[in-house]
Amino acid sequence: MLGNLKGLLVTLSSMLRKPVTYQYPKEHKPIENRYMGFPVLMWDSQISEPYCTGCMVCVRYCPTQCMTAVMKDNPLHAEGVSKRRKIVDSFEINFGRCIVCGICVDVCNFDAIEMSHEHELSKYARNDNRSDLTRLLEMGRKYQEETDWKPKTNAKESEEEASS
Amino acid sequence: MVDQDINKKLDTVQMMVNMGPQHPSTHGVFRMVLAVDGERIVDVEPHIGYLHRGSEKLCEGEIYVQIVTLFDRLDYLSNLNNEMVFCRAVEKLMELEIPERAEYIRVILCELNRVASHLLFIGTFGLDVGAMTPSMYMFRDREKIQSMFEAVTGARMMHNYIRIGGIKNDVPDDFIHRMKSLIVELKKGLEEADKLLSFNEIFLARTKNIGTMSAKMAIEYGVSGPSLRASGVPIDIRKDHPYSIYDRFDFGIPIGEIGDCWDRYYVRLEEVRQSISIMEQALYQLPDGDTITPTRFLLRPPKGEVYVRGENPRGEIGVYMISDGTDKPYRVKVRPPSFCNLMTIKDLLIDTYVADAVVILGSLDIVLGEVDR
Amino acid sequence: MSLIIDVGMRVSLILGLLTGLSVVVLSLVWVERKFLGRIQMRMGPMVVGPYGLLQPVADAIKLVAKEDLLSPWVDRIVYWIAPLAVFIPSFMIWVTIPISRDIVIRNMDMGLFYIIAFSVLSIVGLVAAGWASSNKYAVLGGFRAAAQLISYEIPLIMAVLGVAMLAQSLNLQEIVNQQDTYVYALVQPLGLLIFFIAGLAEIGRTPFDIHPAESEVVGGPFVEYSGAHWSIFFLAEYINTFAVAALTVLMFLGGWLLPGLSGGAITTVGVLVFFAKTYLVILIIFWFRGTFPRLRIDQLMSFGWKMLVPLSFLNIILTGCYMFYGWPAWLMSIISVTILASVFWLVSKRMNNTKKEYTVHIYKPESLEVKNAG
Amino acid sequence: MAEKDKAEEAIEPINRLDAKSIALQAMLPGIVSDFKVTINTAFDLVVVAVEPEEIKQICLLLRDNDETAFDYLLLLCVVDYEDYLQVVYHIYSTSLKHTLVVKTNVSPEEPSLESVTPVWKGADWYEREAHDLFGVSFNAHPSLSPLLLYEGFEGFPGRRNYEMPEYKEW
Repeated sequence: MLGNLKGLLVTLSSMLRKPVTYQYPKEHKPIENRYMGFPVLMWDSQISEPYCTGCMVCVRYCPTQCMTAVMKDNPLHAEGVSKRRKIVDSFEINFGRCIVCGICVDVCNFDAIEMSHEHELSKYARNDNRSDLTRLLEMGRKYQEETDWKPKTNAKESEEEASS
Repeated sequence: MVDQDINKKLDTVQMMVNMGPQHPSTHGVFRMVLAVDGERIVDVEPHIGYLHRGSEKLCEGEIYVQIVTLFDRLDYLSNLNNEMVFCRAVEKLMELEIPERAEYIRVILCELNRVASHLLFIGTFGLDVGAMTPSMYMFRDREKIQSMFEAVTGARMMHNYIRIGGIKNDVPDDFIHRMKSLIVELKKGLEEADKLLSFNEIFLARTKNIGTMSAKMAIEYGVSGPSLRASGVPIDIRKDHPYSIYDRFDFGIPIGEIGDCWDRYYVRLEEVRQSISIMEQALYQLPDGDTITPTRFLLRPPKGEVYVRGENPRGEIGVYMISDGTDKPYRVKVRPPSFCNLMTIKDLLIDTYVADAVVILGSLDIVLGEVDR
Repeated sequence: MSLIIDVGMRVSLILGLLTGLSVVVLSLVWVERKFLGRIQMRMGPMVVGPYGLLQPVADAIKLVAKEDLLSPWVDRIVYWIAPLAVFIPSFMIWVTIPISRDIVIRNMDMGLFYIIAFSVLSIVGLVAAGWASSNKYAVLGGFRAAAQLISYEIPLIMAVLGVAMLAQSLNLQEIVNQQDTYVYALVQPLGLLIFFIAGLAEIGRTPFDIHPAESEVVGGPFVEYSGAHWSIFFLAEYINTFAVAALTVLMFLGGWLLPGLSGGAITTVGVLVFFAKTYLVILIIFWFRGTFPRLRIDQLMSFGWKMLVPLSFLNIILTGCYMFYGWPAWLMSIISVTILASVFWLVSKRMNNTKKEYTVHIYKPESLEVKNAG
Repeated sequence: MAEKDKAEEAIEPINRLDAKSIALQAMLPGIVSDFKVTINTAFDLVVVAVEPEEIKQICLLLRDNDETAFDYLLLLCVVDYEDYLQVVYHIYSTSLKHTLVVKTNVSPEEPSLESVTPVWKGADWYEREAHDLFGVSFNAHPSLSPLLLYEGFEGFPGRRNYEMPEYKEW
């Protein structure tokens, strides 16, 4: 009998405490700094071109094969503005297949892809979340603005290596 | 004559009740066909395989780094423990040295994951028995753990954080501070569950002496983890064959007495306390240093085969891996703890009531993602 | 002409009762969800209306507008009649439940008898619903409901009988009026407890929600019902809950009476007092729901037959002695409390005797060295 | 063929035995002397390769012998080496805390083996799984109905020569 009474007291005491709910659509739980949302492409605002060179490393290592990338010659390199010889022509990530594992970020040599904080991407049709280069870069710029993202130094070096 | 007629009219048949795969308390897509005589269960036929994704076959076509993500999805309530056991298998084969700090962080996070898993068990077990409040309290506490994971690994469930050779990146700066306050909150929440459920007379009546599993039966079936220890068999891989740095911590193994549902429940509750104690010790001892031994991304472990055991929240997980020297394993086979624990369901259920079936199944704490792989 | 007025009067009374009960049910749904939410440290409904006040209305609209799914194997006639067979009795008992002095649709001298007689009828509806649904869970739930309701009817009636003996009347107005010096809860704490527990079992509330047990028989007799038909069951369930709370208040807690309240104010303020008391009892019912696990059907039966039935008979005998020998009221309450305490003590002692079992050992091998990090 | 050679070399013994396994390795020949076995090592475990016909007797012997007392089946696994199927039993002793690997080879055409369910009840679902995915039939098993796959599934998806059905992007 005592156990029952104890239980009643526990529920009563927690009734008097503050609820822990987040009223979801109105208020969001704060996102942690390291939160891994869907991968997006980064924008090099100094030269105004994407970091991505379309080297296909992420495509090869993706466990679910959710990406495709195509490379082209960089017109800005010909003008001498950019160090990148090659640049991404088209890039597509199917967020419907992406499992947000972060392997693409690990393998990328150019710091071009990053796990953003994007996570609320529900759409009405199945393939509406196939994101092309423009959308990815747009999301990437949003991520760059939200956080003070900087390319890693070793990536800079490898970039120089690749372009030289 | 009359008697015979009566007998004829009173001829009874057993009722076949199909429980699952869409029953609310089969914990996933488990299905059992019960033959019941009134409320009493006469026969059980368990069916699994509704979540079979062929993970082991998939492993043969993926490189080692990618397999870690597959292991995340086996037992989706204790992802880090799964990752750890696979990474240990590869590390053992390659004879990699893991930095001290990485080991500590691994252990802290794995124990935290164990706590999260057990909290979920306590909550859902309460639901199975019919109390709806414990699940809410436990989810409240588990949510804090998930936030902690989010802060450390970047993901709430599918972390891909433990890597071959160490961990993905170092913990954030305020990790120790946050962990300490988290532990205090967890302790409080656990006490609440303990008071609310453990010694409630109705709960005792529902779980005491229900689904008793003897030690002999448990060993015969290869039951492991808390379900085995509830039967009074003190087997814990962390103690018997200490892996990682578990031999550095002072912790006990909770042992049940007769192996009924209540023992299985309380062993898990007690295990949370032990895990919290391990975390406290590990946080105290946490050294500085590197967090990963650099390896090539395209790993090629030497030829050979290896069997690695680890203690998951649900029991003993084992990974049997054969490497043929290429970048993909030749064969990966997982010993899924839930799979072995679930095998006993037929023996446990016979001659109990329909209401007990739910409780017994709940007390085994299965995860169908792991049973079906 | 007078006939027309009479009939019109009655029809409007019944419709008014229906409307009033619907409003009460809507309020109960809101109260339950909010209260359970707070118990579980949630907020409960918050979106529809201020503090989610319109949530039950939204739910009702959704339920009525919902497609009524029908399995092809159901026994249609029984299937359609069953909700009514549950709803009508639970509605009918409200005809004679007074909500304040002289505010009652029909003041019957056999009021309690009528209520008890009608409330038993709803079992038929539950069993019929279970049977007609052509679903095995529903059948199991229906059987459970039958077993549970029939066996808890006995202690319920016995507890009511104790009150009737005290008041020397079956009229609820009369029973309340008798309580103006002291409420019967003081004289018969045993009867109150038995009535409350048996009432919980009657309406299938936690810890006795065995026939609709969601984790076992997924809603019991109501599995196959949807939309408006399901909502009728729902309505009946809440009306029953309210009825049990109201009867508890009327029979044991003094109804609309409040110390210091007298004269003409009783009729008007009494309504508020009655509702306040009833909602308090209902909150206790919801509190139980938020706290307790569910019993198993055989444990429920053995609890009913081995504990409640003997206790209720004891209560009757005690009341009889009290009435016959003209004991003072305080003696009666002391005896009742003693019996209650001894039952509590016996149960706790039984638990304590077996307390040894209820532990888990911590096993630590001796050869354990605590190493420190290098 | 090249793959097969790789696989053959894959089980080349590497010796990382611990004390318990060394003791077990020394003890084993005396215990299983009646049978045709080869004792080997694989990384840190002792491996006993046995003939498929004798598997049940050996398992019974290993379980009932007091010195070995393997009362706990850790894992039953089938490995497809193209030329032959290898059934691997990882067994453990709960009292003596040592582990042993028992291996036996069966032909892939009509693999059949004595069931070890009488020895360890826990082999039940493992054997059903092996029957599902690799087509190894276990004699005297209580029921070999499909466990993970549905009734009437064609082929053995665990084997390496199983052709995956064409996968279409939605």
